[in-house]
Amino acid sequence: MVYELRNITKTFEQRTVLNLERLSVKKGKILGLLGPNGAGKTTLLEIMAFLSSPTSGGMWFNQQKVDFTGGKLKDLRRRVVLVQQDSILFSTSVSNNVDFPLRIRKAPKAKREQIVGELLDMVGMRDFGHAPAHKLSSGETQRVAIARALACFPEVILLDEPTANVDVENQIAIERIIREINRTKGISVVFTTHNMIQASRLADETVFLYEGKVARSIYENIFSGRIQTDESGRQLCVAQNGLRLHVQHDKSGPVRISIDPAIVEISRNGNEFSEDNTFKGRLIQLTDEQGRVRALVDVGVPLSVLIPKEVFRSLGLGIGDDVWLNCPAKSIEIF
Amino acid sequence: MVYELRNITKTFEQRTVLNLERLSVKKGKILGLLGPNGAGKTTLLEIMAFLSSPTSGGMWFNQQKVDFTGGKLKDLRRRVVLVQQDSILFSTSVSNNVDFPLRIRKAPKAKREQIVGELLDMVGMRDFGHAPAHKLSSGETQRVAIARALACFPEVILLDEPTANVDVENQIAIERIIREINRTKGISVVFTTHNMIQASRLADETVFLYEGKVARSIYENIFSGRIQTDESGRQLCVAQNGLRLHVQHDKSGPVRISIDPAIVEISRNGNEFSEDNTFKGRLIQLTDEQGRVRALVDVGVPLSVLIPKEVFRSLGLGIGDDVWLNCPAKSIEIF
Amino acid sequence: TQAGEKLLKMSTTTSTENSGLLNVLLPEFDVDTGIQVKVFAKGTGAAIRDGIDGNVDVILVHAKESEEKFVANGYGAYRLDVMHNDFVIIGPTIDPAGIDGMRDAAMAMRKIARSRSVFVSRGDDSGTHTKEQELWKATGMGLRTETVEVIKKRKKQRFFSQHPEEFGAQYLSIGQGMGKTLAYAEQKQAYTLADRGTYLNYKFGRKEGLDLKILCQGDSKLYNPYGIIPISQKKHPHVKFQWADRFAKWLTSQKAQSLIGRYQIEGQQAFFPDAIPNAK
Amino acid sequence: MDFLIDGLLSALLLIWSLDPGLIEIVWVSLKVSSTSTLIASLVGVPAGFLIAFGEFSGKRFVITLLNTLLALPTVAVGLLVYTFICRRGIFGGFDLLYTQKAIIIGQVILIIPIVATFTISAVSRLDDRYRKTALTVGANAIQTAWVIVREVRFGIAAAIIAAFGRVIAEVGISMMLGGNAKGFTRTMTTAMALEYDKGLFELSVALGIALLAVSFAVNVFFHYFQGRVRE
Amino acid sequence: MDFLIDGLLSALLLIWSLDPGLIEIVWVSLKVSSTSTLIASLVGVPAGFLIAFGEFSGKRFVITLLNTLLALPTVAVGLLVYTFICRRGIFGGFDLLYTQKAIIIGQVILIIPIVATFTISAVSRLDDRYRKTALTVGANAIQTAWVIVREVRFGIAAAIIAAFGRVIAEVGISMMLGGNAKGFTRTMTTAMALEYDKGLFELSVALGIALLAVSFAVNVFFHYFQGRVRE
Ligand SMILES: Nc1ncnc2c1ncn2[C@@H]1O[C@H](COP(=O)(O)OP(=O)(O)OP(=O)(O)O)[C@@H](O)[C@H]1O
Ligand SMILES: Nc1ncnc2c1ncn2[C@@H]1O[C@H](COP(=O)(O)OP(=O)(O)OP(=O)(O)O)[C@@H](O)[C@H]1O
Ligand SMILES: [Mg+2]
Ligand SMILES: [Mg+2]
Repeated sequence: MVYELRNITKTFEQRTVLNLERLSVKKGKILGLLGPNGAGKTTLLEIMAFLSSPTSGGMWFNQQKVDFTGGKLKDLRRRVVLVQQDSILFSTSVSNNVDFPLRIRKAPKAKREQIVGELLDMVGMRDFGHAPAHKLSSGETQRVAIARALACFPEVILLDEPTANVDVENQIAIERIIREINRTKGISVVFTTHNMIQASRLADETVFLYEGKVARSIYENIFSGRIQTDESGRQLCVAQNGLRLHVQHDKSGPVRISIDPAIVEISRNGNEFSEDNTFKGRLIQLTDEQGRVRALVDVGVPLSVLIPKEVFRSLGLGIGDDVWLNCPAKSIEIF
Repeated sequence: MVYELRNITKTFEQRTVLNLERLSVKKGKILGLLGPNGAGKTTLLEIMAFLSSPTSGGMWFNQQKVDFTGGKLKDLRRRVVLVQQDSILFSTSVSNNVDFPLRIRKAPKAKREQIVGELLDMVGMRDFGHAPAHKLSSGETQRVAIARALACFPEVILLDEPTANVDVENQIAIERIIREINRTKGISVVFTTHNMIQASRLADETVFLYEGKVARSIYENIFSGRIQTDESGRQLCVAQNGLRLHVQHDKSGPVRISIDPAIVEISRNGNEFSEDNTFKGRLIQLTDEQGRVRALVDVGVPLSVLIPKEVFRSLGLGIGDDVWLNCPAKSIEIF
Repeated sequence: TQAGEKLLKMSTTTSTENSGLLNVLLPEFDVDTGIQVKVFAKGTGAAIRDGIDGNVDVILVHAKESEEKFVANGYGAYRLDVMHNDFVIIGPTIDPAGIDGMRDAAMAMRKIARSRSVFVSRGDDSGTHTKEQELWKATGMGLRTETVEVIKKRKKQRFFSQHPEEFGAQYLSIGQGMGKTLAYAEQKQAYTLADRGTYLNYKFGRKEGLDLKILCQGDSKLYNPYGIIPISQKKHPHVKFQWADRFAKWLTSQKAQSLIGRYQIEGQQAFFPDAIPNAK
Repeated sequence: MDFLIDGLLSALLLIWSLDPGLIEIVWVSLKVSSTSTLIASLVGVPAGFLIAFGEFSGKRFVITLLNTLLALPTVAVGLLVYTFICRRGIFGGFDLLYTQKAIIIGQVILIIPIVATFTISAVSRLDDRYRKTALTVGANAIQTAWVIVREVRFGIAAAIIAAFGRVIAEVGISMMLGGNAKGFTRTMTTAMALEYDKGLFELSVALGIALLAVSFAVNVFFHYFQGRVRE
Repeated sequence: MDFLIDGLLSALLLIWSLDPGLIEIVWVSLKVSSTSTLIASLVGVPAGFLIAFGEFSGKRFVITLLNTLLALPTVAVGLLVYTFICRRGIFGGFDLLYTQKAIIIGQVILIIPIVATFTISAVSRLDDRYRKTALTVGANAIQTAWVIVREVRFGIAAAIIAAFGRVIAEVGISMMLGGNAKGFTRTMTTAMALEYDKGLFELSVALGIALLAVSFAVNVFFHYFQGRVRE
């Protein structure tokens, strides 16, 4: 384990935004962090980068307990690097930015030049070597920031939404770089993303963060809504997007729900299903996902369904087809 | 036409980053702007928001020529609002931020409060009304910035990567909001994105920007590479990701190429195709796209193919299947 | 400063330095003895204070009473009369108090006070201010005393200044040097007491001469004697008494005294030698 | 050493006895300094904005000039103003010389460069997106300036505090243009200079301590006020 | 009016004829002011950093105190230093009074608060991500500080320029601690004060103009230097 976190909390002015009972990152692996806005992803990464200290709890880095008050943080920081969400570059040239970690590590000059060149090539920014870094476009900035982080040759690299502003070609390139440094150099990686598919493509393990906690739930089919009681006295969750789901839960008022795509049932016609929580929609996307097929069904909102490959074959579903979905009670999680 | 741009250029210290022969935005429509990092999207939006002036060329707003030197920009700015890529909020409370456009438009107090509440609800940030805006997470910031822009009740709204840092639920919500204000209030929308699918889902028209120019090419299957001559003396483009394509072009050295997904041919076996530019791959995703199906094929890198629905049916392709792709010379664009 | 160079430190009053006399005397002294004199010009009080604190080797000031106290308290080794110049009462040409041509300074001051004319006082405990207060005393008018309380050596002490009660708001105490007092009096077209040297500089040394004139002069009460005091080595062992002593003796020598007597400001004799009164 | 302690004790005595002379000069000092700080801020802050955001040739020259004027000696300001308001000057008729107004005029000239320079430095370091955001949501020039002032309020406050500190501690201009007339234009600093000249160092120190106490009080008030504005 | 023009002409004459007296006092002024600015910067900038980034109780108090010290009157500084270095003072044996060193000591005390305050104001307005970025890529405390200095160099330059302007234009400390001894501690400002006292306004104005010219030259040099560093 590179990281072991126990009961880590972080409180900003009375509001606890992070409250992790337990979280660990395996050495040499890639961990994906998913979670809605404000879930505490950035806060967590800053703690893991030793840039801010938790309000309470303990963190172990390579089995060593981290002393956030002590002066040893500097040595730890040299082994871990964070690429921030809105990265900033120092107001000097692009190459100086990438050179900075090398310079402070006293690498020999000739080697530095070579490495800087290679790294800029890697992120497709070699032509910009002499450009003033603080005037780049957002995506360019993000890519240079990644090159700069790689120049640290760290044990762990933490990436906060690394491809958010990056163009398609470089999204692919950056994913490849992440995979490569992980495989060839054994660098452990933690990254955050809102792209579920990216996470499952890249990560060895995925953790879903919700309101500062690791949630059992899956980061899919999430809706805000409120629980009401319908005419017949049953509990009904009306999502903001119009979806109406019958639920069984003692909460009421505003909630968030998630629908587990692996439990949702899909069929060519609705007769098979009870009337409850059954929706008609159109199959708009199919994605191959190691042994399963992810089907995206537009039922007014896009709903994601995971289907074992054999089942999918047997259903004989084609893109654009009309289908029926049923969300059984146990597929619905309220939090 | 809300906007007509002719020969607009923008030069930063000798480098021309924008050079548009012609571009227009239709009234009441949604225009999607695609393009790699540094293409000039942000630069263009700032000009359209009257925040920076072009180095040369003319822009017409509602048939009126815009005088970028004059004092009339203020009135124009009141009719157009830009949500920046990394939006900033004023360092006051979240509601004050959303209230700001209303206050300077001298809306009555009671009405202001009501509108602020509604808009915060819309972006799911009502609970944060009293929170200090400059301490929000990136996604939260972006959503408040959109609410603040909507409070301007503009004729045109310009959105620079509006969903880049936003979580999945709110991505959907924001897309819905954009569609809604466009449909119900007739607000014209221009937005940038790197997400081709988002663009085609949302936009009435899509423009692809490349190196400051409107490119004929499509923002798909883009690779950087370099043109070499192979053993047999033919021109070969070796992409950075390993793809090798035969091309006919007088350029040499580093280039970018795009492969038009509508021209790429797909088949169940490779016999049909000539040996040139034929690749074997696995069908990993299918997406329904108004009359066509987009197939994503992993040939080492993901390649996108657009197939008319009837053709697709006749091929009987299923997700996870092995397929062959052929990229004819005319599908390859070098730029 | 180079090694072996002989440097003597002297504090004196601003008016002495401003008169330009030292520019004549000091180079001669250097020629005669090889001793250079470094001059610090300031208010009389501050100059004496420099002596008390042992910051300088010798002081040249014009406040006889304080000087004698200074010597009596052991700070000064001795005091020698060097020279005097004199004070003049000046005022606006229209002379509202009608003192033009008077000789008796006390009478003139009395008339100024009685006529409720504006009078500008330096009010800074300088020699000039001390002299002004002496003159007020000599008028025999009812005086108003202003007191400040200060803690000195952990004891409360009082300091006084006096001027005729009758003046009221017409008496302006400005607490500044002679030059500024002249400028102030000109602006207000007021009477004031000035030393002749500064007056001459302001009246004739500038393109636009001072718009005030001498109305009363020549009374022996208006004499302004300068004394030179080497600092005592008993209080301050580090002072260069030997050189200071030589300087004091030199200043009162025939040569220096005649230099003083010959010195002129704008064509008029400004100082009168006192050690050898008839030196020419 | 001695007279520092004596000075401190004298200061306590003065303050304790609410010496009317002291109260008067404190009042004159405060009145004059606040007025000149206020006027200089009303001129200097907008001027700083115009320079920072203006795009005109010679901008760098103007900034260098302002920086140069940070070295404006009080004697020079005094003489300059003197020329215009002395009896023979153009504005001699207004009888301004040796009044509090004269001090204020001089002090305003002295500190406008301070306020303007630090306003420029605060404002031009601010992320340009604040300006652009304000403009795009429809703010006019003044509203935009106000948004920016809010964002850099600590920098501008620092500029104003520095300017106030400069004038309340300033002696040359007060002396030359005010004339140090007791009961009219005597300020804490001119009184200090006077007592120093008299050799009454204890009293001078006492006044210095009183001055710092007053300045401290003003700053505490200002900080409290800033704190409130922040919310 | 007249003596302003006369002053200007005299200034040109003085400068043109390279008057050795003028050159000497300009040299003394420059030497003393640059030295004290340098020392104050070496102390004040790091102090500003420590205060801005330090997390200690009483931080607000320290800042308020520094703001108060912006109002430090020169007479008070003069007297304070005098106490220690006069013959009877603790450091009397070093014979510092009435030397250039004495002026420097006083001036350093005067401007440290200026440098520190404006460093704090510049540094604390900087986006915290610069600090975090430097730390995460492995910079130690000093390297991080250096990164921040680079980012706010214009703010710090403004602080230093203001401090330099303050001391080169300052007269009280130079007069009290230097003694205005011709050829030793006479500076441009004390010379101005002297000529003014003599009623030689033209000469005083001439010196004032010379002072501004010198300060302008220093600023131009500084700007040029900044411009080069920027690249
Ligand atoms: N300095 C701060 N003071 C107060 N609240 C803060 C501060 N920093 C973050 N927060 C709050 O803590 C919560 C978690 O923030 P964080 O930046 O970790 O979220 P995130 O998961 O990274 O979100 P996003 O996906 O939008 O980047 C948010 O609700 C945010 O408003
Ligand atoms: N102020 C500036 N000075 C110099 N170059 C600039 C400046 N602003 C932008 N550029 C350059 O102009 C080009 C276009 O920038 P722009 O921000 O418009 O790109 P973009 O299309 O928005 O890219 P992204 O997808 O990364 O946001 C970039 O290469 C950028 O480096
Ligand atoms: Mg985040
Ligand atoms: Mg952009």
